[in-house]
Amino acid sequence: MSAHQKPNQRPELAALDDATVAQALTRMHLIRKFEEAAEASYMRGLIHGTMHLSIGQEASAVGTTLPLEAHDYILSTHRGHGHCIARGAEPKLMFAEFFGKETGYCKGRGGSMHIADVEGGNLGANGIVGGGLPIAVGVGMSIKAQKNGRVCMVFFGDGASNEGAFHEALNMASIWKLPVVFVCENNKYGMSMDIGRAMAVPNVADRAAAYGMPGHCLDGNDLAGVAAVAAVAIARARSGEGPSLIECKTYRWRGHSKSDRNLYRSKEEIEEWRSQDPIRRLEDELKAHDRFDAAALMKLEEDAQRDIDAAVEFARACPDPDPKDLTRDVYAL
Amino acid sequence: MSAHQKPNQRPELAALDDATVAQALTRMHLIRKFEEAAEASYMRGLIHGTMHLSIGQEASAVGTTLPLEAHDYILSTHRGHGHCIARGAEPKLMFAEFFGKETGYCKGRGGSMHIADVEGGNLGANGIVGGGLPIAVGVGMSIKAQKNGRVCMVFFGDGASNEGAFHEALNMASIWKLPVVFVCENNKYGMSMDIGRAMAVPNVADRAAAYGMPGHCLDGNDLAGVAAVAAVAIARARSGEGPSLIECKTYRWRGHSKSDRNLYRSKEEIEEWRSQDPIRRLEDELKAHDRFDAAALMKLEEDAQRDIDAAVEFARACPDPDPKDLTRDVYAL
Amino acid sequence: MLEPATEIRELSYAEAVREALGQAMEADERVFLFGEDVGVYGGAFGVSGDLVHRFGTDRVIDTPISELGIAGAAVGAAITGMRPVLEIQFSDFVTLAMEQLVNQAAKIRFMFGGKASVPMVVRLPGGSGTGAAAQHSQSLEAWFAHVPGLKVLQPSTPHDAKGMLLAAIDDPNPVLIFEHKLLYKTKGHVPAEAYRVPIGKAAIRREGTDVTIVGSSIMARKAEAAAERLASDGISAEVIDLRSIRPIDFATIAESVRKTHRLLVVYEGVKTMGIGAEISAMIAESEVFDFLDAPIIRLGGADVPIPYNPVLEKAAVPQEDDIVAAATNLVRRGEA
Amino acid sequence: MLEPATEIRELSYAEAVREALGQAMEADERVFLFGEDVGVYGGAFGVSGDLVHRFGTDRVIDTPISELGIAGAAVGAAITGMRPVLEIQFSDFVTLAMEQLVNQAAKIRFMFGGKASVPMVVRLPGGSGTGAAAQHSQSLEAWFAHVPGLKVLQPSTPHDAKGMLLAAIDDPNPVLIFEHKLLYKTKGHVPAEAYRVPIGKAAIRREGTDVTIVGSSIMARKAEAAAERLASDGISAEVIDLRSIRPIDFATIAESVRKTHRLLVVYEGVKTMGIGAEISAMIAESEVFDFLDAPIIRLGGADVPIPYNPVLEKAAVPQEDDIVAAATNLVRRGEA
Ligand SMILES: Cc1ncc(C[n+]2csc(CCOP(=O)(O)OP(=O)(O)O)c2C)c(N)n1
Ligand SMILES: Cc1ncc(C[n+]2csc(CCOP(=O)(O)OP(=O)(O)O)c2C)c(N)n1
Ligand SMILES: [Mg+2]
Ligand SMILES: [Mg+2]
Repeated sequence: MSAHQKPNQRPELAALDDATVAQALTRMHLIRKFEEAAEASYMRGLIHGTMHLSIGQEASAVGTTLPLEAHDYILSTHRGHGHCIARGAEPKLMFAEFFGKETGYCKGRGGSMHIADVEGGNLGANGIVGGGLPIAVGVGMSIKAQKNGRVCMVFFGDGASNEGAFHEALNMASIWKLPVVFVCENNKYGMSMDIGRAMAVPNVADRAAAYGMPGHCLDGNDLAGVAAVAAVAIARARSGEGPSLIECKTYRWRGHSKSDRNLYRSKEEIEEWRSQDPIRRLEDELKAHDRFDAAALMKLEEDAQRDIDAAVEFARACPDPDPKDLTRDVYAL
Repeated sequence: MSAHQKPNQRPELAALDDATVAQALTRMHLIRKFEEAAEASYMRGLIHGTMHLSIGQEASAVGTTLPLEAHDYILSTHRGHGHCIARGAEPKLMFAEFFGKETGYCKGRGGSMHIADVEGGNLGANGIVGGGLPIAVGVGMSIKAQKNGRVCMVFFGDGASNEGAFHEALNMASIWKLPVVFVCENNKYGMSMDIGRAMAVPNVADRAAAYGMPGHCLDGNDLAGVAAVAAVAIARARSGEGPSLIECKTYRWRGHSKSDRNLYRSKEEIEEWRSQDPIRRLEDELKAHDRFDAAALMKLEEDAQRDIDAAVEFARACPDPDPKDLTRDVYAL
Repeated sequence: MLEPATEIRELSYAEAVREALGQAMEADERVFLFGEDVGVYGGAFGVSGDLVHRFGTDRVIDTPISELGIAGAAVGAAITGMRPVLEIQFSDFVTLAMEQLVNQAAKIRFMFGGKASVPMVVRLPGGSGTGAAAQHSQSLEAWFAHVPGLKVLQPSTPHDAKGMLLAAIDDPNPVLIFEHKLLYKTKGHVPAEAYRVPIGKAAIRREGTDVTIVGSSIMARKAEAAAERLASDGISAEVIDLRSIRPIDFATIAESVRKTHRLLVVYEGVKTMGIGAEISAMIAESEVFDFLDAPIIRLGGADVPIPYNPVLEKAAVPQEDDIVAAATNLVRRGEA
Repeated sequence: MLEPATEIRELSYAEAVREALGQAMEADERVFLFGEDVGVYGGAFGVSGDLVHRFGTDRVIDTPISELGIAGAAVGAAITGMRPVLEIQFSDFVTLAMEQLVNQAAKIRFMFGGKASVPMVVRLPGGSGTGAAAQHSQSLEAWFAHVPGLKVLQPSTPHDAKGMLLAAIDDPNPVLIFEHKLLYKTKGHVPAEAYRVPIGKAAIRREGTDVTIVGSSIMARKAEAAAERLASDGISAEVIDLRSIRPIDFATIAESVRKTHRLLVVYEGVKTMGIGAEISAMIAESEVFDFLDAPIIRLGGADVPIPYNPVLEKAAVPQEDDIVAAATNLVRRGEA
């Protein structure tokens, strides 16, 4: 019996072997530390634009992408750092992008809201709420035409589910049985708009029925639970049965962006959700089942912190773009 | 016991008194004759543009609007002649519009796809599929703000229900409990696209659940049945409980527009639906219950034909717009 | 602009817009404000501020993220007796609302033979300079200047931001107001009472004789600053703040060019097909053509999406130095 | 244009587009066509015709009525290795797809630092003259000429319709092709093989010395007819068919104006902020300015939504007579 099959564990957790869990936990730490460093960099004036932090949502980003294969695609959002790291991107190239450097993933042209790692299977964050949803349909059409067995996972928020793009995309993906997994990260708010004020059904997943596809409504702060459902949806997509809609209920600890004064939610609510920290929850469960001891867990976190610190240093030292290249890459030649 | 309460009638039919039934039947005839005359006028070269005929869909237009009050609003579609007549517009002014005359409802500027009778409560047909849906939300907001007790009924097709505008509009109407009735005339096709190919759920009404509103799926060729459900939805809207979605299953006997060669459907299918002629069905039921005799019914039809013939004559004789007025009414002053 | 002699107050551009909204809502119960996060959040740029507390959630309405839907809702409210003011959170998102603005709002009156009107206002924060990159920094106003049935404004001062918004709310037509994000914090004199600045009138910000510089939105401010520097180089520039790009105040520009014989147009939108093209073409096809002593120069945004990196971002749109250089070249041209 | 000497065949413009689509799909399995009713219906204007029978429903794909969605689908397919060709049934409906075309398709390559490309083609039937009124008759191409990252074409002959579509499908960038509905039935010589007409090159349709007439889309055809009439009045007009409005072939126009000293630009879109503004402005700011003997005249669509009534509809856009009159005025101006 190998470690991850120890008794009394939930099957969702037991399904993940130690190496997988360690990788997942590492990525969750990397996300958390990345966001914290991003925030600190902003305070220190290293970053010019705004940013949307995903602290508190790490289990959703990592859990959904965990069952993906290397050649699969993701499409991300304005709150996309987590997805990017979860998909395996290099934090140093992300920071370089964030600092607007020529070495960044997008050569400093895209910034926080547009980080893409096309080679790594991340077809890009998106500054337009819901903007990635119709694109996912086309990626699904490509996969189907090319019969390459891939899957496209597209992220969006609860707020995005009120965009017309959501409706059109889910409908098309469904009628054509495209290999797409729609992942709604429901963090309760679209900016200041409470989901209860923004839509008249309790769950975004309830809308799946309107497109004849499965809708899964999950505790988005439960890494193992998210991964288990994602695996089902990914398998369904890959086998040609069509798309699914997964809703991860989660919470962003920080404000929507730097301009947010949190006028629309209470301190208590924030505290309540902080107590459900997805990272601590996973660590506690692993300890409870004797899969990792405190020292091993500590080391994962420290390694992640070191990686992020190094990434920031790397990025700071990188060169800025040369203004004479202003119009480069507007067109492909 | 008055005539319309004769025994053995369905309650939906019994609920309509003779005057109401006669008016409804007259309007159905007017629609049918209007469309036939429109088609004939096109053949005779009197009409310059295209047109979308609603022959076969008369019960839906008349039934849904029957319970509306005089000050209520409708918003119509490219296939809108029926709604316009059902709402009580004058066929002669409609023909004048259709012939591009200065006396037309829109002074010849709008034509078939844009007939509006703002004073009569018809806020206009729309050349954009789904274009009226978001507008209905705003009309609902007006009604609510002005507390004038009105209702807005907005028509659209099965094809339109795949537009993002559908999603955004139904969601907003629902969260704000607006006095709107959404009427989908499902005639099985969006141009050549079979509804079964265009969406993955059997009924448009199934989508109502995604917005937390009632969805009614009806035989749209049954005047009395349509009117009964419309009355419920209108009452709900007027009382402040919010919007409803009504789906009238019906069929257009003619092609989508003049360019249609009917390559996407069979003769048999068309014949099958013609045999469910909503006008004959109502007439037969009225005769079966002794509410109108054949002569009375014949007279209603003949009167309608005479009105339409006179309307065409009137319109033909009207003056064209003066080209020097080309830019009039681009702006309100 | 004639201004009534009242208390001299300074407000920021954002405060001026808010004041106009408040005064319009106080004066006319048909007026309401809606858009994404305009309520308790106070607007993404803080423009609506406390209005929701003053007027309640029935008149300051947070909407779902549904740009097409909310634009259509404005149309529906307008044609049935209301005076909606819609905020599109960043002007870039108007790309989702084009159908309702262009096919419906702009055309309904005409298509209905004059039997309806669409008195709605859309406020659109636009422009670059905040490091928000290509999808949050565009200047798309030129598109709307191409659409008969719309009016399109670009106030550049707090004074005009207030007065033109009030005029727009009065106007029986759909009016789009592009507010530049970098202007929100700029300050200026704003009278307290509810005054109107007429739509379609440019403002001469500085008189001059050697060259006419027409600027729109924030570029009018930059042109003023540039003119100051040009003056010390001995060049007398007349600065016209366009303010309205549909309709365009051709008469004011033409009169100036008749005097200066030279025209420079400065705007932030992409140079190609930007508003400067229209102004240039209007002059080049008019009798003023014969007064021109030099080519008509346009300084517009580079033909590039707005880059994230701040150095590139600045390089992508005209700066004060560029205006000074272009005006100098234009004036010295004859002398070379 | 050099054309290989092949069999002289006449095809209609619609047939030429269809032939290009068929040849592209035969040559490259990454190419597919999709849009509303492009399958068994054969396209609203009959352009796709029998293609679905030749290539099957996996490569000629009917879509739901979801313009934003299908535009986004084109983007997604393009960035992952396909060569989608999307038909927007009437160009007016592109108002629903602006977000994907402008914020995504046009900017992805740049925003991603050159690490992706978006090789997609969008075909958009546009223009007035069919009695379809204000929401089905617009000429919106100028908007897209304002968007860096896009290319925008307006072929006016069957020959160019085929050759430019094939070139667009080869192009690694998003290319929009505006096809004028009234051109679909016009006939012309179309070589059978798969040839390319380069993007960004205008065509001189007729040489002349007195005035340069630049026309785009159907207006190039009308300008040719007008030039014929002008010739019999003793006026020698050079006619340039613009063909590509982003990029614009400035060199060809400039060279012509250097020779004729007079420029008339004719286009169907609304005059204000239409493509003629850009051409006028390009000339007016260049060294060619000094060669001009007369104002640059634009003949564009009236500033009005397209009316339904056929007489008004015609009056709303330039006609052959208007071109003759404008060119005559321009040439006679000096002589008056
Ligand atoms: C089309 C569009 N509308 C509005 C915005 C501004 N905006 C950015 S994020 C956001 C809230 C999005 O909410 P949600 O989809 O729930 O994602 P979250 O931010 O909660 O992750 C808004 C309104 C935008 N970027 N794009
Ligand atoms: C936005 C938009 N897309 C496409 C069209 C072209 N078009 C007009 S009607 C139609 C079919 C509409 O189908 P449906 O909504 O079912 O209405 P029906 O014609 O069946 O009454 C199409 C595709 C349009 N007018 N507007
Ligand atoms: Mg959210
Ligand atoms: Mg239909």
